[in-house]
Amino acid sequence: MAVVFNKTQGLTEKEFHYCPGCTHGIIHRITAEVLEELGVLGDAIGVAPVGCSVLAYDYFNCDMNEAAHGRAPAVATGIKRALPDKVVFTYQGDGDLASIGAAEVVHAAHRGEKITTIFVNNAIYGMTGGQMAPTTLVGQKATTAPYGRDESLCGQPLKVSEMLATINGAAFVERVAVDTPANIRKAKKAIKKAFECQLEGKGYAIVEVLSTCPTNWGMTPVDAISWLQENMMPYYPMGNLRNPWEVE
Amino acid sequence: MAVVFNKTQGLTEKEFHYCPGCTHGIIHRITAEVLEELGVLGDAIGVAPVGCSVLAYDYFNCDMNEAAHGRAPAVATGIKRALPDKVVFTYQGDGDLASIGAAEVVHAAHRGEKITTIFVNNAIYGMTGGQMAPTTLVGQKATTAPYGRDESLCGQPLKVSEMLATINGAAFVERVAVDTPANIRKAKKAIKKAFECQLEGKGYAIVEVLSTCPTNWGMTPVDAISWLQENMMPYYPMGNLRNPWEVE
Amino acid sequence: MAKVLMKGNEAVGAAAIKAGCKYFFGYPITPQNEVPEYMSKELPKIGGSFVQAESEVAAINMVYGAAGAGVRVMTSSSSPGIALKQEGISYIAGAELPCVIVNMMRGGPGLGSIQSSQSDYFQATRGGGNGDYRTLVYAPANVQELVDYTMKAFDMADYYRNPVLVLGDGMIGQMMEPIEFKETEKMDLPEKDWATTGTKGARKPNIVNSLRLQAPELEALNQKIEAKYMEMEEKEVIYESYKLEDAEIVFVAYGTVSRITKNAIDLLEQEGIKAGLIRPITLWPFPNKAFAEIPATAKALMSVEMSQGGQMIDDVKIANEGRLPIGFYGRSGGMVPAPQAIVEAAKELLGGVK
Amino acid sequence: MAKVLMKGNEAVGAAAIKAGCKYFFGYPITPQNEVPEYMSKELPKIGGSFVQAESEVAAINMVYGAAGAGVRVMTSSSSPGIALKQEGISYIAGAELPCVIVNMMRGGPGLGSIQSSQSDYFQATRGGGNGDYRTLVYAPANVQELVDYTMKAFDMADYYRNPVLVLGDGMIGQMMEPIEFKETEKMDLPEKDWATTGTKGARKPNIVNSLRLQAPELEALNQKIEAKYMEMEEKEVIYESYKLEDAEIVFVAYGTVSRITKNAIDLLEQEGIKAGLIRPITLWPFPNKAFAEIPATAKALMSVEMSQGGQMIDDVKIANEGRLPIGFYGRSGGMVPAPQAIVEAAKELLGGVK
Amino acid sequence: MAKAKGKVTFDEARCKGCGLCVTVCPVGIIKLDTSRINVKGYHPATVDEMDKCIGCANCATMCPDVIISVERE
Amino acid sequence: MAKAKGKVTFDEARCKGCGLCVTVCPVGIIKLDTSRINVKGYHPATVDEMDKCIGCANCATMCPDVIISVERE
Amino acid sequence: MLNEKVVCAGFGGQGVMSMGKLLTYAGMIEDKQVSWLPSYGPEMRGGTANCAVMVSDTLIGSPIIEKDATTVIAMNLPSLIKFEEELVPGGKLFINSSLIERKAQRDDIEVYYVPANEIAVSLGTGKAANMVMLGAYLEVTKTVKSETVIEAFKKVFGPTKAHLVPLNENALLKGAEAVK
Amino acid sequence: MLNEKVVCAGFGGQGVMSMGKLLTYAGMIEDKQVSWLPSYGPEMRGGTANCAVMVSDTLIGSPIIEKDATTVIAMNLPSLIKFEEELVPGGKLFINSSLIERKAQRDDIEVYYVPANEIAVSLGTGKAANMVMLGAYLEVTKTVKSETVIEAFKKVFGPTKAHLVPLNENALLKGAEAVK
Ligand SMILES: Cc1ncc(C[n+]2csc(CCOP(=O)(O)OP(=O)(O)O)c2C)c(N)n1
Ligand SMILES: Cc1ncc(C[n+]2csc(CCOP(=O)(O)OP(=O)(O)O)c2C)c(N)n1
Ligand code: SF4
Ligand code: SF4
Ligand code: SF4
Ligand code: SF4
Ligand code: SF4
Ligand code: SF4
Ligand SMILES: [Mg+2]
Ligand SMILES: [Mg+2]
Repeated sequence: MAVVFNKTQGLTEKEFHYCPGCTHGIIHRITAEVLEELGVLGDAIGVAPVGCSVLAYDYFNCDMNEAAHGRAPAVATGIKRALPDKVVFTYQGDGDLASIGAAEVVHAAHRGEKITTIFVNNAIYGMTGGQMAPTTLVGQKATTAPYGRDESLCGQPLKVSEMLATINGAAFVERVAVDTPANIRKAKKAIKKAFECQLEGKGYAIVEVLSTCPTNWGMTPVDAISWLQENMMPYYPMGNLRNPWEVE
Repeated sequence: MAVVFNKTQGLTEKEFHYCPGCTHGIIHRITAEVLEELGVLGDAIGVAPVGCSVLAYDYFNCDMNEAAHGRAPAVATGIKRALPDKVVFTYQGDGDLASIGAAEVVHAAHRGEKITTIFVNNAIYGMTGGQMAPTTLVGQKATTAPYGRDESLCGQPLKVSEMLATINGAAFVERVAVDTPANIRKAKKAIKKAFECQLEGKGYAIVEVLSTCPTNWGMTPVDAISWLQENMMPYYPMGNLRNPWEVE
Repeated sequence: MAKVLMKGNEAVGAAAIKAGCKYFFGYPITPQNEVPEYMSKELPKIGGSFVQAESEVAAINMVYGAAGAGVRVMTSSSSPGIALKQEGISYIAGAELPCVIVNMMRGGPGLGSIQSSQSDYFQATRGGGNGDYRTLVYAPANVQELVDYTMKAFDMADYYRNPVLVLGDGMIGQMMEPIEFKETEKMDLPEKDWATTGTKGARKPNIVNSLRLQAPELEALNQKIEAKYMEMEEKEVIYESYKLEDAEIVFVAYGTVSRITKNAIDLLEQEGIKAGLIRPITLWPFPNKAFAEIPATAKALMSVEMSQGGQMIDDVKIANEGRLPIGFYGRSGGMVPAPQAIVEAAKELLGGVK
Repeated sequence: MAKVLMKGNEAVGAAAIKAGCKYFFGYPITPQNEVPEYMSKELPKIGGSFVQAESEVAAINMVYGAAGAGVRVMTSSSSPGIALKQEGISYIAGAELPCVIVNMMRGGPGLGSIQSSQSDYFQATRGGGNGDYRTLVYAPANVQELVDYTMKAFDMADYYRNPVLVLGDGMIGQMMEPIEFKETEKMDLPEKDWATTGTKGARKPNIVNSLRLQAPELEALNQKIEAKYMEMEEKEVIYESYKLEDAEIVFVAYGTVSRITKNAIDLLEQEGIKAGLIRPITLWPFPNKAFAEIPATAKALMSVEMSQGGQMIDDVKIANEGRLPIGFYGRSGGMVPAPQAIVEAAKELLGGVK
Repeated sequence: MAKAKGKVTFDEARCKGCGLCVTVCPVGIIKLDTSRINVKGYHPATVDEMDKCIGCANCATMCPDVIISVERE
Repeated sequence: MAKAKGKVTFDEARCKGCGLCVTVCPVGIIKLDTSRINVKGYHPATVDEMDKCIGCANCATMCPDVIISVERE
Repeated sequence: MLNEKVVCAGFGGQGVMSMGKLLTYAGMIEDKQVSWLPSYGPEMRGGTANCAVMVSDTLIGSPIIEKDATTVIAMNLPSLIKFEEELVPGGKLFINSSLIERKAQRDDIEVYYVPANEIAVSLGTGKAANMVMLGAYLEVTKTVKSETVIEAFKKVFGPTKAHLVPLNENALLKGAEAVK
Repeated sequence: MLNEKVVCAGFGGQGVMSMGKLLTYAGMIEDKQVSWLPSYGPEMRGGTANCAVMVSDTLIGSPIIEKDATTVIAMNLPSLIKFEEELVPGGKLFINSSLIERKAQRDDIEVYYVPANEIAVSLGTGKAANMVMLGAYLEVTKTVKSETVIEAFKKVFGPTKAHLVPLNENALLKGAEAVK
């Protein structure tokens, strides 16, 4: 029998602290596999956010920085400018990237910073206990939207990928989901391209990953996947929004 | 003889401190005229930025707040939430709005905050002496881009209106210029619509005004207008990008 | 009114609403999340407005806007979030706007931990923002005081047109205690005729602003606000003393640590050692005058803080004016001093000075 | 090397480059714009990188990233911009990263003015960020010192793995004086084996981080960094004294104000009044020991600052330990004290204590 | 067409019993073993009829805790 | 068609001599008066042949300092 | 003189927090000095939960329990291991023997074994195990009356949970019986 | 003993800043203690500019001039009005009489009227008015040698401006002659 699936060298031996069924784990794995497959683990420097994935620095088997909340793209910029030959990536949640860190991600894209961002959109603030995120759906309840997100007060959820895709320095923008094995494989391909974009010096690359937070959504992991499919995926369409190779 | 043009009541008697030929003055005037024409001067509360127009609070003949650099949309949010019946607007430069204040403007738009923004894009930091702005054109010299803006290091200029137009809460988005009397009249119409958008509670409204900075561009006012036409207008196309009435 | 059992963080919200605050702008951060959560639930019911800002920076600037519009407004956060608000707080002080800011401190520096700490004393009392400004700082030691001083903070903010800080920590934010919303006397407060509420064509425009391009004008502003600070130093100092009479050792501690220190004092008493406490309730203005009450029996002072090396100890040194030796006992990073450890530290200090 | 005439702000940049700094992240703000402008011109020539960040917040976090990557890196700003960097500075201290931060102070609070001021003393010496951390703070009084201490700052930052602040003001940033780039001794500095430069598969991953979820671990971190601060207090204090022998009045002043105070001392001398000066060059650690040198002839101390009411005066009080009466003379908001005014203030104080 | 033959191994002590693997197995052979609780306090995932496994690795692809290895003939 | 007759008035003391009005006058009658310097230190804009003015208000629309008033018959 | 310092500890979901809250609330109703302090763990998921409850006739100093618990209620094994040592000599330890097989290690304390889950299941729902334990605790310590706890329950949970009152009364009763 | 405190003031564009810089630079070349401090106005446009230059044999304390200028060079009327009163008794006031019609008000100072713009225009460009004034100043005060100023000019402006050296030499000379 041949091994067809084994844990990647891109991850350390540490057990994830995530809740049962939390898709952060899947996204960690595919990102780590990409780093391993591209042979860049020894050159990779990751930036962890503040959010449930704050401990990502313990899980990725490469050099890691833990950034202030929302500032991972700025931290990554500092690293990449200092070490332009290294492979620099940020891993960020939707509170981190789309809310407090909106300016930093817009400007990393604007400068065409040669870094890669894995953007985990789970439509909620996981770590702090389920507060509303810019990506929380209209009507979705959150601890700071106890009556459900009210469009007239909070607007409609922010489509980060669409927004960033208007910026020329954002060479690669794609939205994926990790709801099924097939989509997980697609997500991994997108992440690989996002790193190749960096390796080829094309500019900023970001992959938005539609993700679940069973705990704060108040659902079983399995129900959370269905909720993702039925509610998030229609609002946040999957697909590539920018691609440096098509243009050529 | 009938008076066909007289100074609006929307402006105070204070002389502008702007450099000769600086288009901030034109934009002040048309904004003030709109406030007067809509009969909302007594209900208007403006928010001045940090930038050459920091003293806007001395010029508009209505209640004014002076915000921290980049935070005018947040300040305006605070005012509008406290006094929802008032007419709240921000007046901001491109350093203020597009650079340090990127998160605040994105999120005012995202929440669909019922405020109006006059965004003066002069492709430079005027007040501090001509540093590069996110809107500075590729190749354009600035005191912090002494060799001209280098796309490979700083990316291409940010198209703020296009970016904000991806956000549903941004009900009205239009880019105008103040290079000719005809365009100035168009700009005024756009500004009027942007306030009507607020008065009708449609959401966030922003008008990007292509503007000059003769002093820091190192040109006469007349040459600056030509430079605006020849260099900025091709990169930043004029036109409406979002309009709440069309949709209906 | 009857007593109710409430979590500190929720009690802050309830007290604010009781004090007439209908506007709250905040951003989530542990251990104060129940404040915004409570406000998001309650404010819509009373026609107020809760906005989860995109960041702490935005939140404090929304506060600036709402305060400028003349309403009672509050924000809350915890240590790193308060660090981000420093520029905004400086602006609010400079523009002479009233508002209430709550900091439920956690361990630092940086991201630190989410456990209780008192390591933002400097930030609170000296201001991490730029310029010569101060904020009145209340340091409640229990949930009832948290309620009382939150309510008082709104009056003081309006009276002085200055931001007022309520400085708690994770422990007081998270704990439940019975509280009562006392009917307080209405303070005679000046009208907010400076607020930007629209001229209605009936008056000259109001301007909310901290810019003074001409240095002499800025100096004049500084003199004006300094006069307020001097008035606060004169009138607003609040402190408690505990078993100060014939104390051999006098502790200085504030907030939750003062409670633990009281336990230590009782333990020392059991061992026959007389110990007392000065508890600053206003951290700024600091109760220098309390130190005049220290009895001649006192041989030493000891600052007890949840801080590495101490921060309030600077104010203790200033107030002490070189009279008594000063010791320090502290734990940091979210560790909480145990009464027994304070007892040991006190005995060691006394041993050294005896 | 020959002397050159340089503006303070440009000299900072030149000194940094001389010290091996090839990375600068900043954001424009008067009166320090010549620093980023100089760096934008010079760094590309030496294969370094200048980034005009989108904000001060981004700039300090870029510094965090570059410092974590093991390179020498600097940022500069002025008062409100430095206020915005407080969270980032706290993170840098917590993650034990070396970097140099320049503050050319201007008048506050809020937007204030763009004229010289010293009203960020508290922010610099106590930290406006959260948690128990300190930054070494150099306060040069002329452009040559600005150069020397900027260069030294890089060594100290690397040695202690801690941010180092160079605290100037608009005046020193804007003025030109002759300077010399002295060849300094190379300090023996530890290797940056903690930096995140890519493992190359040859070592375990390095982690740059200030989070310690478990309170005991965070306390351990705090103890570790406190040990560094104690070492700094021991070894890094720098100050100058001027005409201290048999002084009746001892001024305490730093930075540009110390120069003006020296003029005042000379004027007083002409009037037959003996005055001296303690000039802290490191503001933190503060030169407490300098106060031991104060002669018995001294009748009073006077803190002279560009600040409303004084900030350094707190440290003067602590250092003085109640021995001498302490006076204050200050101007604020961009106003600069005149020598003659200092003279008058000194005479008045002496009159009062005689 | 003869189906491929596969084999899966769970690092059971690290299983969090989330059940995601259960839903994606095309042959429906994965169950949460409600009769047992692992050291983490969860009912671990388990396979009874391993011979039905086709080694598609769907389960491993979906497992957030990366505790499944898959082999195939 | 008889052209409209207009009249412009400059608040001369506030003129900054930027010349923008000069460029937009359709009948080309505005000049900067280089023979004079106003209190602000600039050569102020001026019109010699006022009768040619058509009162189109282009100049006033363009003037950044809002110092031009226009009348028309 | 009453000076109870109680640790309630267990898995998240076992209702240890509300057990503590009800005790605290009841203390308040009976005009005693009370405080309730949760352990709010690091911003992470899962694990155990506990709270410290003070019920006292005199003013409460520190709300923290540090080696001076008068009572520990351990709903699961990790809690027992962690908190047994927090008891003062003579303190009371309540062990949920349904889930904890181990015995207490100390002999200077009073130990009560209560098969709380079993009793609760016998009442219809395992969820009432916390109330069973509370009943046992009250029977031994008489800190507050069990009627007051029911009053507190009504106040805290309101009319929507009124139908659960009989169940909870029963649970308190059965818990009390288990240690009689 | 040399202790010059010079204010150079005028419109932006009149070259008062570089006049001050050249004097400062020349002082440095001659191994004197020097400093140069610009007024950097509020973040606003236009208006007047000035700088304070110190050239001294001893260490310079404050780089600021406050009522203790030894010399004021006023290139325009506002500057004259503002800075005349900054002079110490016996101080020297250089007035650009091409643009300033007013006379000095004080009689306890030495006043020199130099038609700097006219002289400069006669040399081919009004832009050299600042160098004419500097020449006059040096002739009177001998603070530094005019050759050193030319040396400084070469160092500061480099080879690209080398063609302007003769013009500037001439301007210094003519300025000197105007006050001889
Ligand atoms: C300056 C600052 N503000 C707020 C916080 C508190 N905080 C920690 S994580 C977080 C939100 C995380 O949400 P998200 O980015 O969506 O990540 P998730 O946990 O959902 O993966 C917040 C607000 C902080 N640590 N620092
Ligand atoms: C926090 C902070 N950072 C920086 C500054 C300095 N500053 C003042 S205005 C300005 C830029 C203004 O440029 P822009 O917004 O484009 O306005 P303009 O002057 O071009 O109209 C900057 C960076 C400041 N005052 N506060
Ligand atoms: S709280 Fe949500 S995002 Fe965080 S670990 Fe749990 S499930 Fe995942
Ligand atoms: S600097 Fe530029 S933007 Fe500012 S007033 Fe002058 S011309 Fe206008
Ligand atoms: S490998 Fe495929 S068939 Fe086998 S257990 Fe996993 S999902 Fe089922
Ligand atoms: S997906 Fe993984 S963690 Fe979840 S039940 Fe299956 S094996 Fe266990
Ligand atoms: S109104 Fe028209 S025609 Fe008359 S001066 Fe102005 S631009 Fe010329
Ligand atoms: S546009 Fe206005 S300011 Fe400019 S020259 Fe004409 S009148 Fe004068
Ligand atoms: Mg999230
Ligand atoms: Mg601009």
